[in-house]
Parts: sequence; C-alpha cells; structure tokens
Amino acid sequence: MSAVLAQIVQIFLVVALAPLITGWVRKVKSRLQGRIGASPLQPYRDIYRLLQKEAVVAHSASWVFRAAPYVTFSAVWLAAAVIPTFTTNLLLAPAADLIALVALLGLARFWTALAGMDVGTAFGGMGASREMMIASLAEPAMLMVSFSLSLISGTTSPTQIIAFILGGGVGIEVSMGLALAALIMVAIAENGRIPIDNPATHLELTMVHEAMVLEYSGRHLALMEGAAMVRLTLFMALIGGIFAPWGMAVPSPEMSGANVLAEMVGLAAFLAKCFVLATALAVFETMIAKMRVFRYADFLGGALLLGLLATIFLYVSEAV
Amino acid sequence: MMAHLFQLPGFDNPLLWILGVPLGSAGFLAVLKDWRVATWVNVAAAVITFVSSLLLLDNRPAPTRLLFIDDFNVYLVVLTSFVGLTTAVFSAAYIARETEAARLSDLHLRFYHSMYQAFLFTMLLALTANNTGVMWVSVEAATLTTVLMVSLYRTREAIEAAWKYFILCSVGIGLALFGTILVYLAAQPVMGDGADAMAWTLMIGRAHDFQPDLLNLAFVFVLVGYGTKVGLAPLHSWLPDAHAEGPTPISAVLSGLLLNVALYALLRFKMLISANGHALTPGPLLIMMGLSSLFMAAFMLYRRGDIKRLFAYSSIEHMGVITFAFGMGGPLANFAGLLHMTMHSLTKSGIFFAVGIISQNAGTKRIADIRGLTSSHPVLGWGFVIAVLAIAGLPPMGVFMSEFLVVTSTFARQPLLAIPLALGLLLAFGALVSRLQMMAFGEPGKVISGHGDASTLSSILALTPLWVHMLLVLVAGLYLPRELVSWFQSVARILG
Amino acid sequence: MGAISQSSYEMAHLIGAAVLMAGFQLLYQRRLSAVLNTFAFQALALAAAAGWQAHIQNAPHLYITAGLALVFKAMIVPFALHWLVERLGIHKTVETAMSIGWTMIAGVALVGLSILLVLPVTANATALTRESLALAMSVVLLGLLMMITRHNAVTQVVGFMALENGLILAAVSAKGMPLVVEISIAFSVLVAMTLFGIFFFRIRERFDTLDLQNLDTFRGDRQ
Amino acid sequence: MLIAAALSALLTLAVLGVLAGDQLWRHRLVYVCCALASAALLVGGLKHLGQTPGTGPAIILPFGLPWMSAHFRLDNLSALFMVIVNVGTVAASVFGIGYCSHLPQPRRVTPFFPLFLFGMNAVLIADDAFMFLVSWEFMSLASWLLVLADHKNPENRAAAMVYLMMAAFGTFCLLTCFGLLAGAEGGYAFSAMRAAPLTPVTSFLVVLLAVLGAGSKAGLVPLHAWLPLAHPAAPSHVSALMSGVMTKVALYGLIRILFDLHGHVSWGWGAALMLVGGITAVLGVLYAILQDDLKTMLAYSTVENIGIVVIGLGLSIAFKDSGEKALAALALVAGLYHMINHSIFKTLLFLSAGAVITATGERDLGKLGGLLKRMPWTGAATLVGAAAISALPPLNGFVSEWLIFQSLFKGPSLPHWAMKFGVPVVGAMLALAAALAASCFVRAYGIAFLGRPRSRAAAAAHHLPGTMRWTMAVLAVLCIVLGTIPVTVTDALSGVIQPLTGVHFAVSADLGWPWLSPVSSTRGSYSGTVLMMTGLSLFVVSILLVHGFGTTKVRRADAWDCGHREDIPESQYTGQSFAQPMRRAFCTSLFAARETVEMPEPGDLSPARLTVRVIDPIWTYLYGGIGRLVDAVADQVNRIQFLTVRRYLLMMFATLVFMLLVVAVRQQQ
Repeated sequence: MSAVLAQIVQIFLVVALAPLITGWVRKVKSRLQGRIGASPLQPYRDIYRLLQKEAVVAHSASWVFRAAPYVTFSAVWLAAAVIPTFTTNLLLAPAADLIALVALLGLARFWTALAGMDVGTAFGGMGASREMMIASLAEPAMLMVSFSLSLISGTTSPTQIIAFILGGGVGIEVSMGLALAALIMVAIAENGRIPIDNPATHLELTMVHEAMVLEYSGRHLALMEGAAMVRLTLFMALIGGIFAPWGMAVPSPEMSGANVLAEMVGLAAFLAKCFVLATALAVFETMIAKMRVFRYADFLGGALLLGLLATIFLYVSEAV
Repeated sequence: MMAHLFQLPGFDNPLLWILGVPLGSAGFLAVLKDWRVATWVNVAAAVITFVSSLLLLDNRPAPTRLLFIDDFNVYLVVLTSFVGLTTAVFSAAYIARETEAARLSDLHLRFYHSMYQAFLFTMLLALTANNTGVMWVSVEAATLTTVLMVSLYRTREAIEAAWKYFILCSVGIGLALFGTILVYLAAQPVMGDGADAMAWTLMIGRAHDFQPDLLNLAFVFVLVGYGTKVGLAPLHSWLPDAHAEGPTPISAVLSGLLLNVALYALLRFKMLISANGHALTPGPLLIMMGLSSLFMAAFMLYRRGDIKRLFAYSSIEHMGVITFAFGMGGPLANFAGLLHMTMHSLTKSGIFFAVGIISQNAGTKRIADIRGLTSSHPVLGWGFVIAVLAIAGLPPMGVFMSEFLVVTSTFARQPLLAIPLALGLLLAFGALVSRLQMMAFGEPGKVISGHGDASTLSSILALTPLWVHMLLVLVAGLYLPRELVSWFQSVARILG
Repeated sequence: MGAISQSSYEMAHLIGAAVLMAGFQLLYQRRLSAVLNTFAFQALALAAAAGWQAHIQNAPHLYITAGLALVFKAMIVPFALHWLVERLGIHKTVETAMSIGWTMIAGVALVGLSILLVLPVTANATALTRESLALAMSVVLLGLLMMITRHNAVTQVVGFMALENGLILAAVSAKGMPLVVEISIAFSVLVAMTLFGIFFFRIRERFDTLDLQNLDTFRGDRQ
Repeated sequence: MLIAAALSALLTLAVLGVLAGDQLWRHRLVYVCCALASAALLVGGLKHLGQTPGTGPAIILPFGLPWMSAHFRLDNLSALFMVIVNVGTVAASVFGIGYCSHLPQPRRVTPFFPLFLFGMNAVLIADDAFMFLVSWEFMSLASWLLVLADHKNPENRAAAMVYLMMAAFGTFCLLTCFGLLAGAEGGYAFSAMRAAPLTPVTSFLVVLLAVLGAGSKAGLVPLHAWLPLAHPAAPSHVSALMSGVMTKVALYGLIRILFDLHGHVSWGWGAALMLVGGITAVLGVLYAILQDDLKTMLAYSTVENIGIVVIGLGLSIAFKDSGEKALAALALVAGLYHMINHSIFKTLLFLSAGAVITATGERDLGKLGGLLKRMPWTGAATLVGAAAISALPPLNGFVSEWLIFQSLFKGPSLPHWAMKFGVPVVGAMLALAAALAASCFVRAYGIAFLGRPRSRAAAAAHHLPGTMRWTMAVLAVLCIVLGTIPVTVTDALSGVIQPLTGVHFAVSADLGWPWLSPVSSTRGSYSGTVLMMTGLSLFVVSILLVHGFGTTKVRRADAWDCGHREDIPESQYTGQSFAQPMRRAFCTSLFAARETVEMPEPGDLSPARLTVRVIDPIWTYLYGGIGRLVDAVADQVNRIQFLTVRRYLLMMFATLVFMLLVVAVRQQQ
C-alpha cells in the first residue's frame, strides 16, 4: 500500500472507529455497574440522529459559535490523521510531530472554549475557564513526555519514534515508564474522563467539557461529540503505538510485496490495542471517584513532574 | 618692580576693552538715574565686551606680568562674556517686570546694574590675570559684589542668605589667600623675589623645582578656599540660599559663571602641582569632594520645595561631577570635565532664565504651586522641559556627551569609582525628572499673568536667551568646533 | 636684598609668637570688651612684625602695611566695634558654644598640627623659615577656631579678622612679596567692615540680637 | 541613501508636527508622510537583506564625538531589525491616520511620533557607542513624551516617571558596558570594540551590564516593572510600537553586544539567560492572566514573549560556546523568528485594543463584551492575532515556538550538567508559558469580543475609519503567511545569523521546500503549508459530510443555559472569575493572592461581595525597598540644609583640618 493510500485509509479509519471505541467503553462501564447498557454501536445512532435534528443557535451567538464545531472537529481529525495506527508509512507524517500534535489539540480546545464563551452564559464561561486551566498543565506535561521521548529516540516525530522503538533501540527503561504514566494522566485530562471530568454528567457544577458544549444541538453537537470520540481514539493510538508498538507495519525496501499483509496485521493489532485500552479505561473509571475541581492542579502538576522526571532519569541511566 | 607689574594693555589689545568696558560702565551706571536707559546701557556694554572677547579667538595678545590669554582661559572669557550678554538681555525683561511688581526702587536698580557690570569685570579679570595675587583679589571682589546683589531684596531670607554667603566665602577666600602665599613661598627660591614668582606663565615652566611640601600644603588651603566658592560639599552651604534669594539673573550668573571662575582658579593650581611632579597627587582629594557633592546634592534634590534651590543644588551636583572628572585625570576625563564646565554654565543659566519667568508668572517659587507649564505657557514650558532634560544628562544635549566621557573613561580605568558616580547621577536624574513632571505637566495651576508666552515684545525678549542657550547646547551635543576641541585637548594634557 | 642675620630672624619669631599669644588670649577672654582690646593688641603686634620685616628686608613698602595695621586694625576697628556694641546694646559677655578649656586644648592641638605640617619643609630653603610659617598658620587656624566656638556675631567678626591677621603675618614675612597682597588685604578688610556695619544695621532693624542662632531660625525652603 | 533620506524626512516631520497646530488634516498628513518614510526604510532593509555582501559601507558623518565623528553602518542584522521595526511603524502610522482624530490632544502626539520612529531606526544603524547611546536615549525620550501625551492623568505621569528612570538605569548600564569594551583610550567605534581583547573579569562585567541595560528596556523580570505601566499609558498606536517594536530594538542591542561586539560569551551566561527567560515568560503570562485592563494585559504578554525570545538567545549562546555551531544557528533563528512574529501580532493586538477603546471608550474587560458583532473586522483580525500569540498552528507564533522547542530538545546534548538538568526545566517553563498564554487570550478574546455586552458603551460600539481596519487586516494576513511559509523565512534569516554564529543555517535538504526540518529529516519536521492545506480540506470534507448526512436547518432561540434563563449580562463570566482557577493554582504562593467573601446574613438584602487581593512581590519588595531607602537617606541628608552659620563654618573647619591631617600623614611616609 503506498503512503498516499495508507494515509487516506488512516484518515477515514480513525473517524469510523472512534464511535465504536466510545460505545465499547460505555458498554463495559454499564456492565461493571450491573446494567445491561446500550450496544457499542449506539454512538453511531446518536450521531446520525443529531445530524438529522435542526441546530438551535442562541440569539447572542456569533459566527464563532457556528464555526467552532467544524474547526474543532477538523483539527482533532487532522491530529488523528498523523498518528500512526496500523502503519508508520504515512504521507502526512512529516507534516506534524508530537509538538504540532499538542498544538493541534490546543487549537481544537481554543475554539471549543471560545464557543463556550460565545453565547454569554455562566456555564459556558465556567467550562471554558476550567478547560483552559486543565490544559495549561496538561499541555506542558505532554510536551515533557515528548521531550523525554525525543531524548530517548532522538526525534519528535511519532513515526520515527515508533520505528526507533520497533528497531529495538530501547529496552525497558524507568523514564519510559514515567513517560507512560504521565501520558496516561494527560490523556485522562485531555479526554475529560474521570477523575478529572465526567463525560456522562449534566447539570453539575463540576462539569467542564459538557459545560462548554452545553448550548450545542443538532449537527453542531454531533461534531463536538465526534471530536471528543476521535480525540479518545487518537490518544489510544498514541499510547498503544509508542509504548506497545508491536504489530505496527514499518515500511522497508525488501519486503514491499508482503507490505499489505504487514498492514493487515498492524490493523488487527491496532484494533486489539484499542479494545484493551478501552476496557482498561472503563474499569479504571468505574473504580475511582471524581475529584474536586481545585485538585486538578495537583493531579496535573504531578503529571508535569513525572514528565520532567522522565527526562532527568535518562541522565541517571546514562550516567550508570 | 610694581611698574612692570602694572603695565596696562594698549588700545589695540582686546583685553583692554574686555576689562575696561565693564569697569567703565559700572562707574557710569552707578550715576545713571533712569533705570530704563540703564538696562540698555547694561546690554550695550555686554555686547561690546562680548564682541571684543570674540577678537581674542584669532589674535591673542602676548602675555604680560598682569594679564595673559592661553588655551585654557580664552574660551572661558568668551563664555563668560557671552553668558554675561544673554543674562543682561534677560535681566532687561526681568527687571522691567520686577518694577511693575514694584519690588525694587530706582536706587536699588542703579546699584544693581552697576554691580552687575562690576561683577562681570571682576570675573573677567580673575580669568585673565597672570598673577595669583590679582586673581585672588578679583575673586574676592566678585564675592563682595554678588553679596550686595544677593541682599538686594532686603527681605529676611535675602539678608540671611547674603550674611551666610559673606561669612563663609570670606573665610574661604582667606584660606585661599593663605594658599596663594604658600605657593609664592614655594616658587620664590626658584623664581626669585617679586611678581615673577606669582605669574602663571612663568611659574608653570619651572614648577618642577618648586618645594613640593609647600605645594601640598598650599593646595589644601586653595582647595578648601576656592572649593568653598565652587560649592563643593561640605563647603557648599552658602550656595543654595544665595542662589535662591537673589534676583534670578544673578542666580544665573552665579551658577553659570562664578562657579566656573572659582573652579578655574583651582585648576590653575592643580596644573602647578601636576607640573611639579614630586608633590602628592591631588586626585583622591578631588574625587572625594566630587563624590560627596554629587551624593549630597542628589539626595537634597528629593526634598527641595523651592524651585531655585532645586537648581542651585543641581549646580552643586554638576560641580561635583566636574571635580570628580578632574580628579580622575587623564586626557578623556579632563576633556570631559572642561566640556562639562562649558555645557553646565550654558544650560544652568538657561534654566535660571526659565525659572525667573516661571516664578514671576506663578508669583511663587514653591514647586508645589507650579503646574502644567507646557499647557499654560507652551513656549516657556517646553523650553524649560528641554533645559531640565539637558541638565539631567539626556542626549542629544551637550551634557550627555561629557557625562558619557566621564563615566566610560572612569569605568574603563577604575570601575569601583564609576559605580558610585553612575548611582549618584541616576539619583539626581530621578529627582530632577520627578520635579520636572510635576511642574511641566498635569493640570495648569493658577497663573498670575500669562506672561512668558511669545506674545509681547518683553516676553520674547525674556525667552530668547533661554532658547539661544538651548540651541547652543543642542549643537554642542552633536558637534564641537575643531579649535575648541584642540584647546580642550591641550589643556587636558597640562592638567595631567 | 642682603643676607639676614640669624638674630634678626629670632626677633621676627619673637614678634610672631606675640601675635600667636594674642590669638590664644582671644580664645581665653570671656568679656566682649576684653576681646576687642586683645584684638587691638594682636593688631599692634602684627604692625610691629610688619615693621620689623620692612626693616630687615629693607623693603620700604612693608612700612605701609605696618601703618595700615597700626592705624586701621589696632585703632579704628576696635573703636568701631566698641561703638557698635554700645550702639546696638549687645550684652557684654561672650556666649561660647564650647567650653573655654576645651577651646584652649583644641587651639594647642591646632598649633601642634601646623608645626607637624611645616616640619618637612627644609629650613632656609624658603623665603620664610619654618617657625614663622608655623606661627602664621596657627594664627589662621586659631581665628577659624574662634569663629566656630562663639555664638556672638561680634566675636565672630573678631575671629575673622584674627584669621586675616595670620594671613598678613604670613604675607609680610614672605620675602619680597609684591605689595598687591597687602593692598588687597586692607581693601578687603575695609569693605568687610563697612559691610558688617551695613549688615548690623539691617539686622538690628529686623532682629533683636546679633546672635546667629536667631538669624538662622528663619530659613527658606522649609517643607 | 534611501535610508538617510527617510531618516532626515522623519526629523523634518517632527518639526511639521509641531507646526500642525489644531488642523486635523495636517496631523493626518504627518502620519501619511511617516508611513511613507517608514515604508522607504522597510524597502531599504529588505533590499539590503536581499543582496549577498553582509555589511554595507560605513558612513561617517562629521558630528558626534569630536575626535571620532559619527559612524553608521547597515549590516544584515541591522537590516533585519530595520525590517522588523518598520513593518510595525508602517502599520502604526497608517493606523494613526485614522486614529489621530480620536485622540484627546493630537498636538502632544504628532510631533514626537516621527522622533520616536527616527530614534528606533537610528539605533539600528549606529556603528559607534556614542551614536548608539544617543539614539537609544533619543528613543526613550521620544517615547517618554508620548507616554505623557495624556499628561493630565496622574497615573500616566507616574508611569512616565518610572519609565524614564528605568530607561536611564539601562542607559547607565550600557554606558559602563561600552566603557569597558572601549578601554581607557576610548575606542568607541564598534570596529575597535570587536578587536579589543577582554580579561575574564571585564568579559563577565560586559555581559552582565549588557543584560541589565538591554534587559531593562526589553522588560526582563525583574526589570520589567516599567513596561506594563508605560506601554498602556501611551496612545494605542504608540503602545503598539513600544510593545511590538521598541522591545525588539532592545533585543537588537543585546544581540549586537553578546553576539557581535563581545562574541565569546561563556555557556554559563547562556544558561543564566535561559533561566531568566523562562522565569520572565512564566511570570509575564501569569501577570497577564490577572489583568482586567486590556492594554496592561497585552503589555504583560509582551514580557512573556520577550522571555521566550531570550530563552532562544541564551540557548544559542550556550551552543555557540560549546562549539555546536549548527544548533546555535538553529536557536538563534528560532529567537529571531519569534521576534518577527511577536512584533507583528503584538502590533496587531495593540492596534485592535486601540480600536476597541476608540469604539467603546472602555479598556476594562469587565465593561466589554459582544464586540465581534459590532466590529466584525476588528473581531476577526483580533481572533487571528490571539490564535497566533497562543502558538496555534498553522499561524506564525507556533512556528517559532516549535523551532525553540526543537532546539531546546537538543539542549541536553551539551556537555555541562547544569545544562542537562536546566534545559528540561526551562522547557517545562516554556511549555507552561505557552499553555497559559492560550488561556490568557481565550479569556481576553472571549470576554471582550464574545458573549453579551457588559456595558452600554460596549453595546453602542461605533464604526471605525477604514485605515484602522485595513491595517489590522493586513497584519492578520501577515500572521497567516509567516505561519504557512516558514522555510522561506528561515532561508532569509540564515544570511543574518551567519556572521553571528559562523555557520550557514539551512533546513535539511532531503525533504525540500515546504518541510521545515532543522536538523535532519528524521529528527522531526513540520510543514505549515501542508498542515494548512490538509486542515482546510478536512474542514471542507467535514462540512460536506455533515451537510450530506444531515439537515442544514438552523433555528434561533434563547440560550438554553440549563434552563436558567438569565437575561442580565452580569450573569456572564467576568475576567476575574475566568482567571480564578489559574489564580488559585499558580498565584496563591507566588503573588500571595487571597480571596475574601462577604456573605450577607440570611434575610439581609445587601449583595454578597468577593474581593481579590494580589501582591506583586517585585514591586513591593524590590522597587518599594529602593524607594523607601532613598527617602530615608534623603530625610537624613536634608538636615544639612537647616544648620546655623556657625555649624557650616564648623564643617568647613573640619574639612580643612581633615585634609591637613591627610597631608601630614602622607608626608610622613
């Protein structure tokens, strides 16, 4: 499969897969809570239903409110498009590295927060303020993670990192472990999962992401939800790809024929990883409770410090 | 012996006019009744003096036992007669308004004008005298004339200021005389009896053989003596009050000229010391006094509520900087010191011109009562702003160039000394700027008369000197004439 | 000018010493009138010194100085001051800022300092021997000391003139110094006196006493 | 030639500005001419950048210091900064054409505006210490007068006072710095300084003084105190210049001394600069988040961005001293790129702040809101600026921060342990600052331009003249262009940094034009162009998908807001409430931020009140301490003014005796 084709497949794969993953998480959670729960395919139906509904826009909303869903969605989508899922042979891979990835997610958040404030309601402002506050610690943490990864592998581009790790460039290292922990914490925060935020909540003073998209309805809401789902997939691909890259197809000149086969394997591996991670997430969310708003700082500060430690520990392991 | 000392210059000699005109007009003005005529006679005399001083620039008369002109005093003579001229023009306008306010009687005015010319005469004589004794006499005479003018208003403060001024400066001048005698004693064995042992031109050549210990002793007395007139802390006490209580034109010439003259005398003696070589180097003493003046004045500026005292203290500050520069020595620092003398006298007299009009307009000297000048009197106000910024040492004004040279050359040689210097300058800068902002900006305060805006003839007359000075300072900040530079450099070399 | 014998120098020193003694006496006096008389005596001694110098240096112009000192300082000035004291009704005792004893000790210290200072000056190398230089300097310093240890304006004026006596002493003993100096001294002192007179009247009009303390009570630029 | 003509034109314009009087068209004319002159300077700079020989000919004019008249020279560095400066000045001048009519007193602005432009450009071409400092102070002086333009407001006077004091402080530092470089003989020409050898001590002092002097003008913490006071006090188009451009001139001075005149700065200084830069960035943005005044907020964000640039410079110094020429070049390019970007979007943002103030008369966030509907142009341009300064792709702000991160990530390759451990910390600070900047500008934009108007003034925001709107639009486009063609810019910069770092910076060749890959293609790369294209196409695709699958019906209705139905705009989030989480998280210990709530008793109808107290430690302790010290000493010294004549004589006597003793002692030896 050529890089162009792989890229196109990847782009539509992430979008197609995202609702399923979310649906799977919900399913597992409801099972753990002793409910039957909706089928994993429910999110597809929800989104379709939302698309059919007419969009209600507040009088006080400006064009920013209407543009935000599209910008947010396409930004997240773009970010997801450059994270290798089943193959590292992606056309757009050089266009954005981990830093750009963080920034693209930041772009999405920027617009979401603005949209939250656009209608001029108390909840929207509250959500935006908390979201930005969370991001102001989550982003540095993620940058620290990419810092340590780039120190280990000598590059910031995810494809290169994965290739490096698959090439056996790195064994089990303390800093890798720390980086993984930090990245998971960031992922929880970025996706608004428990204990930071509760994706299923409404009408609570603790809600963050929901508070921002509170005014959305119809297709706009669908886009926002979709963006959230794609973001979740993105992080799973990132974690699974970097810390468990096995099965990922790496292009190499001699095995051009067997390439497609390798990519099939990669696809299967990716699906497996996603469902493992989704189940783990569901279990984790069921086990713990949500924390108070002003404790976020401690949680994410911890993530930031873990990222920092990950880099520092490199020297230690170098030194010995 | 006396004969060849007192040979008078011939008529072709500009010095005769430079000295004769002020002396003669002083006598004439003393008997002249109408003060309006007197002001113009005053100006005319100053013009003649200035023009004839310009003649010195190309043909310098040969030195006699009594008078001489060299690289050092030639520009000071021109400067003095120039500021004398501009101040005369300013005082014409100033006096006119004082009489409107009926603060001065005719007799006072007659006295004032005659004393003004006498004062110019004594200063020019001090500058051109080739004889330590004559120089001393004229500096003393300058003190006496100004004492009378400081007490002109006969107010309590004026009397007190004049009294203080008189006592302190007489004591100082007495000590200076003792120093002069000591120098004579040091020179006499080499030069022989009589006026030769007091003539700069002759002494400087053979200063190498003078008695070094006597020179040391002499320099201490000269430093304390003339230093009192220069206004170096802690000998400065007379200066602020004398500047503050006298008529403003007198403050202008006191700050702009008299201090320079005293400093000139001091530097002449320093030349002897450095020409001698065996004597102790006076540098540390000068640096000490310079820094003490700088800091004392800088802190004083923060507490001044009287506009004239404010700038009197800024004069002390700048004299401190100049003394510091000469204490540092070396071609750059000495050059800077000479330049700073010139720039300071131009700028500071300009500032006092502005201050005179301002205080006449506001009817007070209290800074707190002066507000928003740039709004109420744009021409005057902006001129004042420029002048104060110039004295605070901001480019492109001339003071910046000299401060630039002092600080850089000092820092290159003795960083530890440059740090206090820079600190002191910064302190003074802050005080001046804060006062400037109070007075020049904000809501205009109550104005007794809208005078000083370029409306009437007299106000134009009053404003011209200020702007002329500022123009000169601005030009000097960017370009110095070649001759002046070469004079400065040669003097800097002699000063060592 | 011919060689001057040692003895004539000693004579000069004797007279100089008299001037110095007078200076000490000035510090010692407690009553105004006594101060003025002592000052007259100092001027007298000064005149003698000038005369002697004129004789040994056979420099006739110094006789003028001697005469000036004799007439002006020894007679006119003390008289004028007496008159002023009467005229302005100044109370007759000297108010000291520093106890007489301490003043004397300070005076002695100053004399010691001036001797210390002239020691390095090699003898006979100059027109003036170390001794007379030391004497003159001591007189100057004592005059200054008197000015700063007395409240009363008249005593300050006297101190100032004692200082100038020291100057003249140095000047006359300086061999062959041109007349210009003495003239200037006389001239300045004359002007000084007249000025003082003017001032006293002005001050009399405005203040009740000549004590500088009161003069200083009013000061511009209080905030 | 062109440049000289333009500069002299600026000087004459100042005179015209004085003569302009009250005729508005004359003021407009002056601004038009200013725009033309700075456009000429811009062209001159670009032309010089285009041609290959690094340094232009030295022009020597017969004024300045007597024995070594004035030297001027245009080399690549100054040409680059001339471009940076004059992009800003052109914008500000064009903006001024329309803006000057809204100023309370145009007479107090127009004469000094050209002088300000002149001063900034003269600094860039000065080639000897004296002319450099003259122009430097000239710049400060002109801007001081501009800060005093609205001099009836006591706050502005205080700001101007602090500003001029700090400017003088900086000048004295530079003065002494040049004094050291020049040596005792006074070789004040830059060429002489380059040649002069330096002892370790002098070298240390030179760098220290340069950092203090230029840093105080650029606004490095803790010397930034004047900046947030002075920049907002000036008229907005001047604030734009001061923040967007003048700080760059200050950094030009820093680069000129550290990279050119001195040349061999040790890595330790690089580390120190990075640390200072990091602290500056974080503190600056934290201050900014707490501000309610639009312009003050922007000024603080300037402090932050200066910190980011300085991180780049320090890193470059460290690399250079360790022989890593290529990386030094990378870091320097990153720093310069960020300067360019900041000068553009900060100018844009300040101009839009000016537009807002003109339209509403309000600069307090708490009184604004919903402006996007009233002023769509300004709103859109500001949105671009805000996104750019928040380092969001594909805009220019992100590119430079990406470059800085790339060079930071190479920091640990340095041999020194201090750097190995310091670089990650600085990286964390930088990341924190970037993230906080995003929240800061979401806050500012969301409160000012989105939501509902919080005051009648904001609801009645009026129309603006076209020149103002067009200026902002052009700047916004520049932000996008510089973000999408980064490689072109870095190629242009490579010629500038070659003489400074000794290597020719180039992006790795194997990827080619649109791919910005500084070290190697495998090292991590970025392409604003590709990202932009892909993003746009995905945007279109998502629109097509949504509209393909669903309806396009839209119904306008009241806001849902969980059914709360609050119609009063006061119910919206305000600046303070938005900042609350950040304040609690970061400022509680740093600025001793405290909140006190006064709840009325039940039944009491008086409103509850929340008061927030924030203490700036730097003001309170550093500057306040100095001020108190000066006051105390002044009080003591002031006693000397009120002594009796006798005591003055005593002082004189003591001086005399002291000196005599000194002589006596020194004679005995």
